[in-house]
Amino acid sequence: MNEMTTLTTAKDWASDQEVRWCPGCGDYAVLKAVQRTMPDLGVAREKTVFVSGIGCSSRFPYYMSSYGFHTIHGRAAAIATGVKLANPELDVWIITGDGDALSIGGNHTMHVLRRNLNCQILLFNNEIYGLTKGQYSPTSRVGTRSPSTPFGSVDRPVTPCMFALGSGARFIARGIDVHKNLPDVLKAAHAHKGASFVEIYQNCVVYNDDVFASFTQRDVASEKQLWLKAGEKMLFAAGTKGLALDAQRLCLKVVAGDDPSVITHDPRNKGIAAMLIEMPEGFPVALGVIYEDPAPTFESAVIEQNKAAAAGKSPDLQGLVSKGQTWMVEKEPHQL
Amino acid sequence: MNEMTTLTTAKDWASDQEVRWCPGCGDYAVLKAVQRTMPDLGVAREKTVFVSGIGCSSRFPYYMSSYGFHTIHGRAAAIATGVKLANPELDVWIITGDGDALSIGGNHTMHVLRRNLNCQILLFNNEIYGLTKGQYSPTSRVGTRSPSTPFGSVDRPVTPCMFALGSGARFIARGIDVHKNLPDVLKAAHAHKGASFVEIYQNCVVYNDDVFASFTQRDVASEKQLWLKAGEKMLFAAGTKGLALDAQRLCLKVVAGDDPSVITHDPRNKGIAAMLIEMPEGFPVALGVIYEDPAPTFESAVIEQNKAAAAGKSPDLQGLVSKGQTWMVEKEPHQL
Amino acid sequence: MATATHLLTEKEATSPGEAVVVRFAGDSGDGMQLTGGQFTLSTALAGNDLATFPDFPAEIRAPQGTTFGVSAFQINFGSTAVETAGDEPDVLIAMNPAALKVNAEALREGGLIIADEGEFTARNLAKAGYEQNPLEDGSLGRWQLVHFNISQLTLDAVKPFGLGNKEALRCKNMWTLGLALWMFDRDRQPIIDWLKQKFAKAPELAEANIAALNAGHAYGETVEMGAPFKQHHIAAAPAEPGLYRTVTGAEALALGLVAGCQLADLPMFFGSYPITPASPLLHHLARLKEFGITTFQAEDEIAAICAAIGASYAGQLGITSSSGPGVALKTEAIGLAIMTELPLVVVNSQRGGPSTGLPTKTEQSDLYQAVYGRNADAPVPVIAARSPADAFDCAIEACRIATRYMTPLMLLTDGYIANAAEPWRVPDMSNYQSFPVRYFSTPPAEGEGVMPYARNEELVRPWIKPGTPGLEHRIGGIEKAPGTGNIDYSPAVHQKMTDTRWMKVAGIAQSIPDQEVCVGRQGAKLAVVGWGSTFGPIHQAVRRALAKGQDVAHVHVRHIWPMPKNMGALLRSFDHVLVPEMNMGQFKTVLRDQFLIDAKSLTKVSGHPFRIAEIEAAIDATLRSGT
Amino acid sequence: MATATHLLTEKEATSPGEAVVVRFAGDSGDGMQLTGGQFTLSTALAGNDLATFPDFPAEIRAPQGTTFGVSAFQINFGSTAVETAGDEPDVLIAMNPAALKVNAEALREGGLIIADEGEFTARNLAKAGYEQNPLEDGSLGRWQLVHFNISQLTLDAVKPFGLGNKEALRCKNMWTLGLALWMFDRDRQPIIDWLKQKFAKAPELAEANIAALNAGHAYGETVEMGAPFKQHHIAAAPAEPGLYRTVTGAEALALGLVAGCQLADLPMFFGSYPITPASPLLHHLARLKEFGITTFQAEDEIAAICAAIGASYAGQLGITSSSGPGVALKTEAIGLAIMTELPLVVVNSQRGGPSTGLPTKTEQSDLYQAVYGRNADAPVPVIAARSPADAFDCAIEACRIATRYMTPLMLLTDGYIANAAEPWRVPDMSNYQSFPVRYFSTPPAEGEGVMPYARNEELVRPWIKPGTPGLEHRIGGIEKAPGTGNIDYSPAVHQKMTDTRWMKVAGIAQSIPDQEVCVGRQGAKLAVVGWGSTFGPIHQAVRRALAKGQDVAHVHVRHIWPMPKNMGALLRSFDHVLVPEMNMGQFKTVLRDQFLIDAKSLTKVSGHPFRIAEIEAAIDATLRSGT
Ligand SMILES: Cc1ncc(C[n+]2csc(CCOP(=O)(O)OP(=O)(O)O)c2C)c(N)n1
Ligand SMILES: Cc1ncc(C[n+]2csc(CCOP(=O)(O)OP(=O)(O)O)c2C)c(N)n1
Ligand code: SF4
Ligand code: SF4
Ligand SMILES: [Mg+2]
Ligand SMILES: [Mg+2]
Repeated sequence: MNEMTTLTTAKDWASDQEVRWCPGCGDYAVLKAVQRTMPDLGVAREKTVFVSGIGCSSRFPYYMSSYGFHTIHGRAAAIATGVKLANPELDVWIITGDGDALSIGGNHTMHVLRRNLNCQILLFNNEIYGLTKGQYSPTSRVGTRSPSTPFGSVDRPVTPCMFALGSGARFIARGIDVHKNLPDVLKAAHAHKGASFVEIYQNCVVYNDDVFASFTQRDVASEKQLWLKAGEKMLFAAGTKGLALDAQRLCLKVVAGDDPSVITHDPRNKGIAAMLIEMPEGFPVALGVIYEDPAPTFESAVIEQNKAAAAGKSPDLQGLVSKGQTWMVEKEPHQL
Repeated sequence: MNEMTTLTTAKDWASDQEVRWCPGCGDYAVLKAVQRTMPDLGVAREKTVFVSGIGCSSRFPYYMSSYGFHTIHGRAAAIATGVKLANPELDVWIITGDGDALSIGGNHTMHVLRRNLNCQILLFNNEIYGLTKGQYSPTSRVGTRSPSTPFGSVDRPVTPCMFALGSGARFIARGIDVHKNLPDVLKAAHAHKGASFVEIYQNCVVYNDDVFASFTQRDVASEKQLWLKAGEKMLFAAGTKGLALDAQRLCLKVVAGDDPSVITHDPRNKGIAAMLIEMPEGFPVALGVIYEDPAPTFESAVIEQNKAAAAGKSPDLQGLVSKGQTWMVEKEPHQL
Repeated sequence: MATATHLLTEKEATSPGEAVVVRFAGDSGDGMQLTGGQFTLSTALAGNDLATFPDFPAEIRAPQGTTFGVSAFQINFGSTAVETAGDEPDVLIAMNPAALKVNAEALREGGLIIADEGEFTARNLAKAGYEQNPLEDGSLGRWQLVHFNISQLTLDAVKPFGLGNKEALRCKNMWTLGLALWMFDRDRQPIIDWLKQKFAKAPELAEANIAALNAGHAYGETVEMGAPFKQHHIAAAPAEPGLYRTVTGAEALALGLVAGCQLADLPMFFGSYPITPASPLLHHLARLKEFGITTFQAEDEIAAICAAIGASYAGQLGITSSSGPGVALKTEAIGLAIMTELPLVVVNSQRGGPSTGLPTKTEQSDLYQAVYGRNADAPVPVIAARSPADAFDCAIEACRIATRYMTPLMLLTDGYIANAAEPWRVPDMSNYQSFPVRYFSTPPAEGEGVMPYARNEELVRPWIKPGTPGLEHRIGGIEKAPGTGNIDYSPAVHQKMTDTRWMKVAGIAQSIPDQEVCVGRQGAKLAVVGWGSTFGPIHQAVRRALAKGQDVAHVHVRHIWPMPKNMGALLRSFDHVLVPEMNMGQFKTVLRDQFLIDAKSLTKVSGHPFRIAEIEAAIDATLRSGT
Repeated sequence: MATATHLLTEKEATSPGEAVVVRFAGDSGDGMQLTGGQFTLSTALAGNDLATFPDFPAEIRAPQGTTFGVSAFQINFGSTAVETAGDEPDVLIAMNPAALKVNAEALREGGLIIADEGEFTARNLAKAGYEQNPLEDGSLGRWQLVHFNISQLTLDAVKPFGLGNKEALRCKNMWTLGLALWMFDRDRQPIIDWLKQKFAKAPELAEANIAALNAGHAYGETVEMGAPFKQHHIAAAPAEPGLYRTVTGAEALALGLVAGCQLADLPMFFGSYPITPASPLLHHLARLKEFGITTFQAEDEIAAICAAIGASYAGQLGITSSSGPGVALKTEAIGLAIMTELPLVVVNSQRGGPSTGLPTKTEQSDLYQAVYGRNADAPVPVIAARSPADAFDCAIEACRIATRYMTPLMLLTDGYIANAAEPWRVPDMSNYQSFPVRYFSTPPAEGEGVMPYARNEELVRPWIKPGTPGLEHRIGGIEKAPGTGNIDYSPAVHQKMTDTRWMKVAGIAQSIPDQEVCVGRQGAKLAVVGWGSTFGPIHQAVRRALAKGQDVAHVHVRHIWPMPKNMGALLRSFDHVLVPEMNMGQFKTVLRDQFLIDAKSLTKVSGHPFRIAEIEAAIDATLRSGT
């Protein structure tokens, strides 16, 4: 990683391409948040690569003025792995959707997380396939009516952050497309060395409008959003409520904000992270950095091993082809 | 599910094919355990299907006298989904390896679990690719030397049961190839309605011999194996030790067996399951049924919806092709 | 009439009737596809033959006013057989400057442009890349131009219903449709009925739209326009008597697969992963559960085909559907279906490529993939639909072959066929021969083994459903011994099984009809040989050539692999063979390899169907050079 | 000498030297591959030319004594050029009844069988399916038979080293090797050195094995056997002077890829997922990190190719490797590499299919997949190695083409080449022309845009590495405008880009050498046209035919797509063209399509290479029928 910081403005990060999402799409808000965040990261445009799969969200790289690679459906993580291994100096962002990352691309998502490639993964979760006109996705709730499920979907959805946790992710966070905290979440993801998994609740106005309204709507936000901060108490509803551990049932419970049993957020606690990610009805939605426990990155380990294995050896091509048990043929070949 | 029980013996379940694993391979023990378990399940051979991917372990179906489908690498779960949806009467077993289920097949594993297809998934984890001669796998520990990693593997392995938990599995258990408890684990998996995920630690004598010795060897077994039972205290080391919750650090700790704080195993507690699955050095390995929390099965939901949507309609083909806005052409066509 | 069964004779071909090509173009938010669809219905009800070409942008809702956001719908209708959506529109209805910009060039010289001047604001002109207003600067001199403020006229018409400005303007398309109905002397009632049903829950919207429709119609009737703007009546086209409806290719395909499964007496398992332009097939089938259909939206294309294979193994007819990039992902699993000899239908709705390519544009470039695109010696039958209505019969044929021969099969269609609509004489299903499947269920005699790889005289193995007592057996993707199906790698066995798989598929030629000549004579100087959706333009071009007295024939191939038995002899009877394809010459490769004939390619890879004139020109050139 | 560069003249072909074919066969636990490998080395050191054919079971360690657990290693060596592993063994060394059972039939009549009678127990006989002991019942009368108790003789020899019975018996293979060394008058020292090194950490094992080796050798020397059992000395084969070693195809391929990247001055990124028989390439490269190589074992074949594409995008040379079923999974991503025009080498080590098929058997049946096996118009260059040593040069050529033309490329080899060994004259790397890659790094002038899809005179776009200031741009799989690379779906653009991609790949023909005739004359009555690993048997068969006075030529094609410029003219110069392939006639399709010549197929799909005699017979038959 190049540690020099570079001075840029949000505008520097916008490409000359016309943005082609539906009017009102949450993707616009995420784009703005990212463009606004980049200057604060002190990174250079030429050292930044956005790699995406296919989907509405995956159009994202075209709108950034950095390097960008709009790949194929579900494979962004795999391609990004090659990019980063080939040039670890590059700051790699993976842009993906709930279909791209969790339907066709689920396996690569798991592997990039367990390997802990140093990159930021922004998963735009709109609980729908936007680009292909609104079929339900693996994150759609049971009963979702869509062109492919006219009578409602029956399969139980996967919880993206829980999947990331199960896959061995070392950084898991959540944000909301239009929420002011999104830049902070992005900054934390960038600061984390390793695969940073960020689920962004993104509203698809055309095919799944207001699917997150139950916790994003202004009037319920405070009651329904728990913004986690490392070392701080888990409080919400303007501090009037908090989370504590039910020692009997060994699970989380909601208590009054001033209850001394309110627990403090330790992002390294994986067991608690599992509980926070899937809180039942009546609980708020955990947002911000839910889990963070750094480990060596994949590319650093690969490069270290490449170096160690090469140490003391020289890339002698003639020597290489001449290896093994050899023999000389001295005499002239038959005169033919 | 056919509820009639059928009387068979272990021998009835052996096919006429010669078993072709390396002498001493743990797969033999699992085969025996399954063949010994089948009669206790009261199922009929003709209603039983073993579906496997590719790998040493995936040869399994050839040795069972039921129906069997040895498919392609990583896809057993997807094929089994079609089998079960097409005929829910069949008792479907998926046989797979750590490479088959978690490397190439990781995505299908996730989806079969989240959908909760009623089937038993036996994952033979030998932490190696046996069939292709010993390359490291996604469950191999860091530093594994193999033909493809002559200087040791660098990527952090995935924990199969944690992956299953993150994928939304509703039944997660662990067994050991040669352990006498394996049939009980298999029975519990079969009794569970939904996708039952069973990780079996399986010794590959040729490419990864004794990789589980640290907890399977006779002399350490009692100290290192925690066999979980629903509603019973979490005790090990012949009852001299137990697990309790550290209320300060909000994680598990080892206490004396007679300590009143020893906790009771509630298989429906997902947060605790996450802790049990990945216990750190110094803790025993959790075995048996770690997590079980039944939910409606995929095929039952599909069939129910198919029925409901068809209710009151008749499959009138002529009517179907004649639908929409139609018009009659009465006159004779031009005489041509 | 553009149906699969109806082919024009030469006589008919030489007596052209009247036909008109109209293109509706506007912003993707302007509802042009809906307008086009309703106009199509009204055209059909008027008894005209017709063909349509919807052409929409890849973006869900591209930004307003931009050229890449233009959505167009073209319809060709007439009093005689219509096979293509028409080369050049006679009438262009442009709802904004971008729509004009993108579509004007296609209009025939002297054609009529109708534009909504209300949208020709400075801002919209700039977005479309116009420096001046083309309605005013004389730059459209090649065409006839009428323009009026449709936006304002619509607002006026719907004022009584108290809609907001945005909602009111949404009625513009109905105003335009009303005008178009007047132009071609059409009945408004079916559209009014449809609007009432569509907006049953919001009657004020229904009323507003009906008011706009009526206003547009009235405008045509009352306002005095210049000469170009007059009412036309296109007489009904000759058609076989019977019940008619319109179908798109995707609808016909869905119906055909349902029919195929019914005729095979099998439940259908349809596994798919959404992809443009294949998704509508999934959407249609998902609604037809009463026909014993299970639809499964899988996690990816691999799971979709694998689940279908699993279902076939368990005794249903497994079907999977995708487009080129998705079919690429399925090729490994197709190999498994070949080895295990299970029935399976793989539908490919082709689109422009390679890679993500041009998802909403049409192309025929997956023929190599279908015929050759697998590892190992892996023959599968391939059939191709040539029109929306033909997709119905092809789908039935696919089900027949897959089940009779226990084989995976590729059924090719394309983005054009999938989306285009045409009138379709509703088939009488009692005329279709059923082909009920019989599972094998006889347990072996005492002391004998199960023989899952025994073969009948057509080299077909038995279909044994798990659940059948006494026939328990194991199958898989490894090479296996004849009869028992036990794993066997020995040289003679592999040779034999490879030969058998090959011969079984080649033998399908025995149960398919001989190749016919659509029009023209066997032994003509030139055969234009096509497959798939090039049917329309080739057919029209050859009819025109025949009318000019050229010695040309049209051969259109449904069975791409194996080909009909007489194919070689038929093709060798012509002096020249020209193969127009929307690819770089893929079917040509198959023909040259199989029959060693000097088939020449006419290629077009632009995302658009051939124009009739392009094929006519190639016919002229071939005949000139060849004589 | 079976090297890529050395081709025999007709004169040489007509003066046969002495050659012997020996096959070692035993249980998979008997160490036959090791024995064969060491015997090969000793043969090479003796200056003989040679070719080998390892043939092992699919199971890792099949149960002892079973026929499907038999592992064999065949070597053909001689005093003249050797191109195949030999049609029929002269000598069969059978370590147990199963090995005898499986291999005896292949032995030439009158050939010599050496059997370990110690293993011919009742139990082993039964496992192999013998009802009586064939060593005693006269059933082997067609051959010469000697047998002695190798097991016991080995146990006696290693007794001093105190090994357990099982470990002691493991030395049997060295005893056998000692005997073989005596038979062909070979030096034991290199093997002794190798044993010492191999067992450096267990000196008693080294000593025991050496004792067994010496005992076997001494047995040959001292025991008086019948006539058949005598010592042969095969004179050294004529060879260009220079330094020699043996290589397997997998080794040569690894070395060639390393050399290719060095010549291109690029770091290599090798992404792969293990699969038989491709895995050894990954294993070899994983050890060569000092050459700037990153190897990445991906989670599947798709991730492997995708990571390689990502690495190429980032400026390394991305390489991926698999076998047919794995390559099938890569086809979608190859489309992306075609669209983004990034360099990429895809190596396919072909095996028997379809599906899982016959993983350890060889076949050439992925040519369709390589040339045609993708959706859309998706041309990629294809080259094929014809022998282990040739794989070195082909790999370099692959790197040259991929980087010079910014294109994905398919490099075909097969299971036979991958595992077989042959002597190889170590190339002088200073004779190879380098082709260093230059990334594009000049920022556009003020006011001008970045042009990632500008093209040079060969239609190749610039390679711009992320990290280059001022050249930030976006690429992807959607159709794009020339120059800027911005998304563009318009008809003219798609046509132009399709044509350009096509012409760029076709243009590779300009930088490849003209097709040569290996042996025989241009314009001969018959050309036998091959590709890949059929080189050996075709070459020998044609040489024999020439010796018989037949007018035949051998043409062997490395560049399958595009083919050399002179290919059409060359092939048309022959009266007949016969194409032997280990598939159902795939290259034949390409030749017929491209050149409209009546190429005839000779097919073999048994998992085994052609025998020379099979091709000779086909030559005879063609000449007979053709005159
Ligand atoms: C191989 C392949 N399969 C399917 C598709 C079609 N496809 C494109 S995007 C998409 C899903 C998009 O959903 P998501 O990732 O959630 O993105 P969104 O559009 O909602 O942002 C699908 C199915 C494709 N392009 N390629
Ligand atoms: C598409 C495909 N890729 C790769 C392979 C090669 N392959 C077969 S089994 C296997 C891994 C087996 O590992 P695991 O699943 O752990 O099974 P084990 O042999 O250890 O029981 C691989 C890589 C294949 N057969 N097909
Ligand atoms: S379809 Fe949905 S996700 Fe896609 S651009 Fe439109 S609003 Fe956004
Ligand atoms: S290689 Fe390992 S897993 Fe495979 S059969 Fe042998 S011992 Fe068992
Ligand atoms: Mg989405
Ligand atoms: Mg394994």
